[in-house]
Amino acid sequence: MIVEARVGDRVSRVEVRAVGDRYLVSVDDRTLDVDFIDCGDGFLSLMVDGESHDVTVERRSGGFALTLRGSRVIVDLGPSLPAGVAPRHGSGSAARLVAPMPGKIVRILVPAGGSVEAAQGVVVMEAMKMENELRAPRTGTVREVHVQEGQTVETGALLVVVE
Amino acid sequence: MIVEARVGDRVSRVEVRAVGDRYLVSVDDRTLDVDFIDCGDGFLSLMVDGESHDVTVERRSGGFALTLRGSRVIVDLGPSLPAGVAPRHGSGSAARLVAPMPGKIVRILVPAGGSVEAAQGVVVMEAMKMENELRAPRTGTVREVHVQEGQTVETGALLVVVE
Amino acid sequence: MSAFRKILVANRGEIAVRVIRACRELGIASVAVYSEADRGALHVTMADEARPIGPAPSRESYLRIDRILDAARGTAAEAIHPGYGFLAENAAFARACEDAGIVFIGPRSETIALMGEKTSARRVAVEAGVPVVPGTLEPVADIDQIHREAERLGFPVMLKAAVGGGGKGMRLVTSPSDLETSLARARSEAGSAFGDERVYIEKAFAGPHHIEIQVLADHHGNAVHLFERECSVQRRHQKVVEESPSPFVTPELRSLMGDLAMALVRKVGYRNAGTLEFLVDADRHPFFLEMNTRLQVEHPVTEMVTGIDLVKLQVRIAAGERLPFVQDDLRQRGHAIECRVYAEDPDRGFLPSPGRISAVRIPGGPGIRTDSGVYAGYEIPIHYDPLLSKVIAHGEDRESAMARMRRAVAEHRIVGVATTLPFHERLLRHDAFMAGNYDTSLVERMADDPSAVDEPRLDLAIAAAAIASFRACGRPNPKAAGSPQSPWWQAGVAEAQRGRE
Amino acid sequence: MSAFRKILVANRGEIAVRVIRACRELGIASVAVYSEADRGALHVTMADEARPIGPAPSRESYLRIDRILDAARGTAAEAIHPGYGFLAENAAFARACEDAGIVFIGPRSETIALMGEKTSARRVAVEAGVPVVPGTLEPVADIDQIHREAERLGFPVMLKAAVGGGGKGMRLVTSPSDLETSLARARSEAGSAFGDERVYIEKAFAGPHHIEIQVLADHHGNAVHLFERECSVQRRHQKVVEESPSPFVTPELRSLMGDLAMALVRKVGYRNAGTLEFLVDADRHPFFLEMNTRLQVEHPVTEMVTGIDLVKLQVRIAAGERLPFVQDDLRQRGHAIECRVYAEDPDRGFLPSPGRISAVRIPGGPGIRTDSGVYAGYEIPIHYDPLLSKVIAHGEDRESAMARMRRAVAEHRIVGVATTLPFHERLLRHDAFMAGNYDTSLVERMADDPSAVDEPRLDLAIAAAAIASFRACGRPNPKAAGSPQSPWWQAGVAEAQRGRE
Repeated sequence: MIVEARVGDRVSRVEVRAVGDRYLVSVDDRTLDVDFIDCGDGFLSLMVDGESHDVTVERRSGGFALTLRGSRVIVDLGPSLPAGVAPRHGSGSAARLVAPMPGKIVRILVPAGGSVEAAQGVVVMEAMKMENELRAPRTGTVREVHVQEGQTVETGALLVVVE
Repeated sequence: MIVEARVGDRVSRVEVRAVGDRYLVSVDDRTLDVDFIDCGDGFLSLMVDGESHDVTVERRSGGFALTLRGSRVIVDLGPSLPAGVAPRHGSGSAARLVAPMPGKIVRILVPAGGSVEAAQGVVVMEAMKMENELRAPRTGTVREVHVQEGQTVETGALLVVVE
Repeated sequence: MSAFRKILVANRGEIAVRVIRACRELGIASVAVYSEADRGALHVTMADEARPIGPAPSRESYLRIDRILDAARGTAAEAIHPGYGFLAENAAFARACEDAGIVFIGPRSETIALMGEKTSARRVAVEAGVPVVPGTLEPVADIDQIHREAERLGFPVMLKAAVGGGGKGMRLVTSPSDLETSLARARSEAGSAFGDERVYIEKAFAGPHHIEIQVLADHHGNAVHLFERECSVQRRHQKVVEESPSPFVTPELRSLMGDLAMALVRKVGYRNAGTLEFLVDADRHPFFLEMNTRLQVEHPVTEMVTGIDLVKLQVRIAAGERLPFVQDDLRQRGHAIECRVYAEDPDRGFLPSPGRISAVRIPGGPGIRTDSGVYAGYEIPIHYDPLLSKVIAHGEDRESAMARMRRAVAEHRIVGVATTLPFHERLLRHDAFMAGNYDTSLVERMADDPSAVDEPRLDLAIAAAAIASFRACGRPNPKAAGSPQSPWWQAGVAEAQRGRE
Repeated sequence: MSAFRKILVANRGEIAVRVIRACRELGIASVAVYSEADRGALHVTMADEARPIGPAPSRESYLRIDRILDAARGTAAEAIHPGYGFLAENAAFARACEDAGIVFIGPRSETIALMGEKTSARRVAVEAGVPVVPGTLEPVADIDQIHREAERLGFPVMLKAAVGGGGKGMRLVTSPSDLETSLARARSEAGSAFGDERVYIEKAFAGPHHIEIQVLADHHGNAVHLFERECSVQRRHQKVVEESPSPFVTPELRSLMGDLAMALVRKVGYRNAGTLEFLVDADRHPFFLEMNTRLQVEHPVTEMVTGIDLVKLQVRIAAGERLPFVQDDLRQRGHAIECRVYAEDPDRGFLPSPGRISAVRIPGGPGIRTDSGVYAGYEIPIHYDPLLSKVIAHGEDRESAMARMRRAVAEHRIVGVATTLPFHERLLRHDAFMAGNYDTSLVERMADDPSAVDEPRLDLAIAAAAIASFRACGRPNPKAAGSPQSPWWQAGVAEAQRGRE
């Protein structure tokens, strides 16, 4: 199996092969020989070169969220690309701000057409008794605003597109 | 649904009816109005007359094993019997001693034809680094011995029948 | 008055569980109350009895004084423990309990009213000779007045809800142009959280320490303090890690703050458990900030260093018992640290992260206590505070408590939602925290420093995800991945692509 | 000698997890070893590194000195912690470590040999002026000699394995006619558990107390004792509940036992952690029973009352450090109780109950520590000791520790196998235990008293089972139950009927 894995900005080509009861996993140019067992309930045990790693895994849209000792990593997986084709992301494309949780839109801080810096507050949403400022995913111009003040939204609802 | 429930020596006629999002459960002549939810992973929450009970449940052959706060109860369920028909158990029938765990038969203490008191040791089985005396389920005569010393058995294997 | 036979717990989540545990240890029956969103909550399943009190929104359930009193009367509960938040500092609720002949486990309603309104608390502190943070001694509403006060104090200033706590309705204002927006925001948050939009203004110190003193007082005039808790690790003006002793507090400052706390406790005739919050500047001058007339989230830190069960003592004090010790009996033994585990994503500015918890692993072993309100299979409601669990580590000294907390944070797993655990991991390895040399600006400074997971660990995570995906596809044939026979995989791919449009 | 960088843990289960936790807190890397049955065991997943050491049976893995030393050399581990059981009191293993230049975290191999063979330990105790239980000072094999010794001591007598511990290879003999059978049984169990069939004979006291003293000694001649643990709650001569302080021990007896322990420690030049076990008769006369030259299962009881981390100190002592305190620095603070949760069915004479644990809920809140070796989804191997977890409760006094333990036992749930939790629940409400007035005959006396669950709770259990079954059938039509469409139900019925033939 060959897939493309994405963690933040990093994109890797990953190949998995089952060899006996182990897995050979190539992540870019590094190959890991993994003794892998599923302990149940999302808990995995991976042994690589005698090092023991307890990892939890949960499916999410696009891939998996994993916890390692003290860290959490989101790994998105997609089909692998032919050699030479650049991954489909980067600074030229549009970025979508979606609701990270269900809640109520309290204020829209930047209207359509306004320009924003990356991480600048764009929408204020109330959820879990707290007003939360949702931040622009990138620097650019607010192209679309899909919600109104006072509106209730579900997780994943498209709020704003920044281009 | 009408079933027969057995806990140790006690046999009860049980009827369950779903009424809205609650259950009316008659256990013999007592009726419980149960607000029941399944919290997942075998954990149940039952509310009866405003009293809250957290119960765990696991299937086992013949019924369920439950834990309440600090106790464990085995409830066997079977089809209900027509009124007037006595439950099929009692002192007249044969009792089977089965292996409660996988292990090795170390010694047979009472040979076929020997008489035993209830709770007298009949078979010694080694499991989990410990020699365990398995006891006669009732007073009577050892009718059949199905294992030999040195033999390895699995959970549930029939060892001895006492009649 | 003899001990109670039954106590109603007017709260939810980990603190309701904490109170139910204390009741059980005292041999007192407990009654939980729950909203429609909380039928499956841990406090409901653990209590002896439970009563529904309305729909999910707090205003229609956990803030409904009438329904809670009905539940208490209906179950013949003799006392009510309010926990923290919700009605814990609501004088009207305490008065309604008093009127109904039900013991409110806390101070008298007049004391709550006096200390609960922050500006009257500031006035009485001044009268008791306790220094307060410079600012108004009355709420302010008029924007012109706010501008004048802010100019007088000098920017930055804090706008604060006159009632309530927990960092809600609190805004730092750094320039005059932000005053009006921040005022609106603070008022709206305060109104939504506490049903009272009044705010007042205080001077904001640059990087102060937030240090508090725990007190206990009985109905017979006996009062003690149980030393300090250092609460300077905050995000959104809300504590996320606390410790005792404070690495910043000298024996002289500890003694001074204890004396100030006792002066105010005596001045107001305080009863039951309470906490005096202070800002302490870089020169170790304490300024009274406010008094919380209830149990704090972080009370276990004090329980671990003093060996005293604060909740059991709250109950015993409310039942009329005398404090079983005097000030000289109390010692801080070793060191304790608490990490609050919230369903918040530290990599996204601590955004709430509700969802279903599919699995939990609780840390154990020596010196570790966990107060959790969740379980595997629990769906975190979106209506309430996202606190999931608290881990408290105790050790013979700060070094050993930190080492224990580091391992506990690595052991603690909550699968299904983002939590603050990775933040705690980083904090516990942060130079300033490890040196005990930090103030309230620490979390903000950490935000500039991105949470890097090292490359080998990233490779490992990628390998784990890839193997999980490979196994989910159900066959070792590489071509099968992404085929129409594996719908979740397909869905994942489609979603991933959509995300990159 | 400086601190270690890496330690191999030559054990499994909760004690391996305990040692790994200590290593992590000390900043030392840990290496787990595992048999083929243990790839998914908690100690393997929690360690930093792990090495397979052979097939499931202990003799082919956890008792294989060669493979464990290979694993230590292969991972460049500088020290080995043996835990308890397996090779922990095997002098040949300690010597092999010494020869390989790997530090054995425990006493010198000569001390293990001397104290590990119980009759030589009895001889040296006599030399040190410590009273011993009457009996032979040498192993006995000849049945005639055993008859003579038994007659001399008077029945009942105990036959005991000369090496090993944990209640294995131990038989109470009440009449001459049972001597030969019991001897065979004791020798076979001892041979199977410890690879050494030798036994000796001791006078058996009627209902004695089993009380032990924890000691610590460094390589520089410093030694302390950490007071007593009351271990009289035993089934099969194996402890199941321990507490400290002992409600039976007076200050005078505590001081006497501490002095006796120190006399023996000095006599043998003991190093590291160890425990002296005593029988104490009804007149409070202590008789030395044996010395365990390793960590005990119940060490957390002492950790909770003294505030000292015994495992970290074992490591530091092995690294050559001096004890950081003297006897006068040590105090028993409050009271601690430990309940050992075994996969055993207390309603069936504590028969082992292996199986898959489908879900776990760990108790929390104040004063509760849990040392667990299992998790939801774990399959308990049939090859090893069935200890699953230990719950330790600490409180300001015995009353409060018992109250905490009672609630913790009710909170702790292990779904999928029978456990000793219901036994602990009964014990904690048993008059004799509650009064602190019990000896080693308590568990046997409890067995006469059947574990009755009251009728309302039985009705509730029946209702829960019936609703679960109703819901599993998937429809509210009463006629559907037992229909061919619900195979598990059918299977259950068939089984139930078979059981009643």
